[in-house]
Amino acid sequence: MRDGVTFREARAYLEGADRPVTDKRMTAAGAMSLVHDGDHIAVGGTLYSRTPMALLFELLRQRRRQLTLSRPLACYETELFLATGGADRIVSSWVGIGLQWGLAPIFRHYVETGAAEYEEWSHLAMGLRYKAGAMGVPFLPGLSMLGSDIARMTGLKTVTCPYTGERLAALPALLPDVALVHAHRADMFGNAQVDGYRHMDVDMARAARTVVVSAERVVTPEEIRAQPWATMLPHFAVDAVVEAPHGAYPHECYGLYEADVDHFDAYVRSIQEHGVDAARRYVEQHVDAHADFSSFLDSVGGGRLAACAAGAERLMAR
Amino acid sequence: MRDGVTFREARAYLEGADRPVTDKRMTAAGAMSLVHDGDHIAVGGTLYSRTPMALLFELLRQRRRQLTLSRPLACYETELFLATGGADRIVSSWVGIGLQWGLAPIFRHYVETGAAEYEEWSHLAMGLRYKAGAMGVPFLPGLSMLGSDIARMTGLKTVTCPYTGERLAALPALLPDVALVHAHRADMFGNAQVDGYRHMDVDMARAARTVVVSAERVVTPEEIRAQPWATMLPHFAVDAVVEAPHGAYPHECYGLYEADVDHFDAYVRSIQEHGVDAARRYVEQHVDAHADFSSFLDSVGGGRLAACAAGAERLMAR
Amino acid sequence: MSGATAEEVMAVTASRLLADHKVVFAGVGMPLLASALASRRQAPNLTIVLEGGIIGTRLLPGHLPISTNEMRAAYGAQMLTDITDIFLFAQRGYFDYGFLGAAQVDQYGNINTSVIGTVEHPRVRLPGSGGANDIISLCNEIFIVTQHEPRRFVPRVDFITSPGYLSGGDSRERAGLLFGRIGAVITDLALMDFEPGTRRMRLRGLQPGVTVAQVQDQTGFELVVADEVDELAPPSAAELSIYRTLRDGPPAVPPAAVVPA
Amino acid sequence: MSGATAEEVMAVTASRLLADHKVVFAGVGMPLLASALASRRQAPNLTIVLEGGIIGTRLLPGHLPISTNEMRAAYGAQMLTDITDIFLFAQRGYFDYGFLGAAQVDQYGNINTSVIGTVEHPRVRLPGSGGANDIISLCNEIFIVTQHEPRRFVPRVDFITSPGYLSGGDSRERAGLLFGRIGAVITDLALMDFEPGTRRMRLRGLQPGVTVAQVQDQTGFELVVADEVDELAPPSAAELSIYRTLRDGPPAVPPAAVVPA
Repeated sequence: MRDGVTFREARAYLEGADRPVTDKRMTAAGAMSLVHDGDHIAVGGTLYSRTPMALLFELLRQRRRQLTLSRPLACYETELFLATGGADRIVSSWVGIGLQWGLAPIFRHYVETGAAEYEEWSHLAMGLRYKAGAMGVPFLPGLSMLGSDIARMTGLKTVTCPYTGERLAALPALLPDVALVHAHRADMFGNAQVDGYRHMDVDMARAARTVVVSAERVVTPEEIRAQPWATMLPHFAVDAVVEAPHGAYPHECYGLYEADVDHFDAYVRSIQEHGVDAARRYVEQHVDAHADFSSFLDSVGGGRLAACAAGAERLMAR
Repeated sequence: MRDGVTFREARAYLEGADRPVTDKRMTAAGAMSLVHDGDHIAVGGTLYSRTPMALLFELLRQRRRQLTLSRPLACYETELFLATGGADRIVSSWVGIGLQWGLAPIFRHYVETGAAEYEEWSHLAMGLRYKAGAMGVPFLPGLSMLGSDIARMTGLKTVTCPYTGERLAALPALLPDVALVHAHRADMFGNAQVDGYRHMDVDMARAARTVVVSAERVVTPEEIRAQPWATMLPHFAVDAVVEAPHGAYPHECYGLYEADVDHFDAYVRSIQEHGVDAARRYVEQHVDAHADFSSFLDSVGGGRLAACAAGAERLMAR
Repeated sequence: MSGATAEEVMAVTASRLLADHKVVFAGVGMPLLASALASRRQAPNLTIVLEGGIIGTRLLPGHLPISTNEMRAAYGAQMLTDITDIFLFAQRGYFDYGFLGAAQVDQYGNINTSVIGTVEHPRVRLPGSGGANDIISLCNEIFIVTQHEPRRFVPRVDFITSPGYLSGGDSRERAGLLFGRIGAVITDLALMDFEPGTRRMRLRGLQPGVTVAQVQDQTGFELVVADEVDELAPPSAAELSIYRTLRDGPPAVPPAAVVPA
Repeated sequence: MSGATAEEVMAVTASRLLADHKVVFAGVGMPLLASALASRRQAPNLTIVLEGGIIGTRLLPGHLPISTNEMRAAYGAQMLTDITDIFLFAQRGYFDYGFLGAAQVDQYGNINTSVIGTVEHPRVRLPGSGGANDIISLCNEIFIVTQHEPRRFVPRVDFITSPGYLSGGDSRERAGLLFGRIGAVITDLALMDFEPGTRRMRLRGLQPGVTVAQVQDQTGFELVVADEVDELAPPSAAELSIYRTLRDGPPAVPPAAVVPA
């Protein structure tokens, strides 16, 4: 694996950082100016669930270069970054589009030709790596990865339990420069609430140096305090808040809207036919052609968004 | 520290255990027959919050002997076990009644005379010990306890990070025989939901061999499925479900009732005057004199319970 | 055989391995479908767990999830937590079964979902482990379901993404994998397990009408053949009808009609 | 001095050390009261965190919690999580201040809340660490507030429950305590910090009307005395009125009246 900051450097940074209780609302454009070329970006959600798409589209629009993207399971957004030179390194346990779409051809092209690096860990290993970072320790012990070639390729080390003498996998802390997370609600200070499953968002955010939360709704602090048990991240772990209704589209946001599978279908068909050019065309058409994400959503049309919302409603009715 | 089962034995036990989806409702008396003399009992909640008092009173009634009690912060219930010979070993970070009551005289008597053992860990150490057990690993690394005399007394060992070379505290898995947890709601299968703070209940239950949940209300499986994100323990981690309204009294249950401070006041006054005898008398009067916990609650009277509920209501209104 | 496709034969055979009152950690696709079928047949109290932090899912027939991390996968769940937490349940020992597919499997049950060729010069870069490495390392008993083709059943996988018995014998334990055993490999042709001691893949059962020779012919390594090789029962009409309803939604015609008399 | 009790003087002095837009991990009792006072004075954006999994609590004046793990402590909180999680936030470095009381503290800032006498033959078995060991090990800057008595200020604590600078110099770092520094000790007589290098307790400020000799007389070891020892400002009427309202609830009489002209 490639070395980033050590856990002590990460801790030292946080110790020195301000924890202002101030209005952190920004435009996506403003928030993404916190990202620098070459940064390691942890992308919240997983596969096509609660991906911070409004933030990622803005990163693409601003053409950040040579980013490392880490994610539990990576979807087509990753191909858009590879195809436009936005990312040259992926740290994940799985990169594809989704079961029914087979392999991800753009991802394959970049990794098979060596143009991009794919550092593969197991799913739990990704989780424990973020968790070690979030816990402020340099590693956590685990019992998977052992004996596999992913252990060999990543340079996984082992640790011996000082009490029982067992040898365990030592998962090294993963400490992103920036974590991008999409939430259901957040207040202006950054207190963020999520409904349903949390994926690895909590740990990746607490492991990161800088955290940007996009939210379906920016709510009053009182609304947050009305159900404090639903708060996933406290304000002092969040640097910027971006209001982004349908901010995960075309991916899902639990309880609010299902993924727009037709949207990736079209993407996959086009890249199967035209390869990397089609991925670049997707970015031109759906990102560059729009001033912001809401303009992209307008081009998608209210009908599509309503259909995704209706699908979610059907699944929430028990 | 005294050795219990190893994490491999704990895993082997769970592998071999059944995970029946059946009606697990029992009386407190039936559920507490799952506890054996000499067992290590992890007591849910902390200090005077969400203590599984209905279950503990039944344990006292059944006069289990020589138990080890572990808890994040232990309250007067611990003294009742010491005074009646129910427990001779406490594993915790703090044992008292509560700030305004000063030291716990019965606890002092038993520990100072060597009649009982108090194994003291830091609060986080207790949390990481339960968490290691819950995670199925023999230890977790941490950065407290180091340099202290509690590290020396517990025989804490350190572990060196194989990546950074730092030496960290290694908190050994704590694997209780039985965990007793009080929840707001559970269905007959054992799916348990808690509102508000969760203390260390999740980890201590998942670290334990046998788990008994008492619940304010036994609800339908459909009520659990209506808000699955509130589920703290799944049915396969729970062995018995005991319906126990006001089951944490005189301690609090978040959102439902505050602690009845007058009740411990009376207890503390009596032990300050009469020592161990008063603690035994408390057990005779409030435990042995009653067939079950609801009969104890009747003796307390609806007025007291209503006052505790009113206090909670005032605090929930924001 | 009762108009069943290879996929349906596999799913039905696999589903029969799941006992009632157990917990299965199922991968998306065939493993999830087979688990759902079992829960509607012999294992009504089977708890299905999915890596997306989902415990006790029901599924809406005809609206099956494409991923284990989406709303359709969470339909009717008893508990929603996070991804890491689900794998920690597995590591603790709560999950009786781990149920996986495989792009490439070898005679020791090692699975490759990472790369065809070498990592340095990949011919095909596959998506990667996802949860497979963890499921096979941490669940109590593992079932692998895949189509029976020589290109999938290789002597040695190009890359061990998810460790089976590694190089056989006690090499899995020696690698520090303290838990889990590979219980069975289910295909459209056969049911296999692993020979005690050598840990080599062993033929135990044949799908209806399939011969030992046919199975060996479709396997890229020499199979151990058990002394007794049973013929597996064909999918019943009821099994097929439930399976197809799960996959496609309620049939327009009565279920019986989809199976030839 | 403005009718303030020793407790009030301590609390007010301590509260002034807390800056705005910071996060304080407060123990129950005096540390929580002082933090609440600061949040109603110079630090309206101070975030108060309590070990019961409580972030951003408000407090209901006159209904202060007796423990950090109860509903009154959670009043108006922004986030409720669990105990272990709160300490993991501390371990990560989010908490600017850790705020503790102490039964016994020594010249290196080590705290004993475990045992008077020896563990083998305790004269008094105290409750134990609670979160104190973790707070002093993991928060960024530590404040210790306690009454100034010789029996509390000892050369060497009987038992190090919560490590300050251990035996001084770099012994804290050498013990593997990578983080945190003991910023100040606040009493009813004085304000102290720790001398760079030796890490011995150093007198920095005196409560109004108190002399260096009086402080030394109430300290069981030789204090380092800073070149400049300031006189601390007495509690203001406003500070006392807020403090008393927090502790006792809204006064029956106007706040001003509780302070002599």
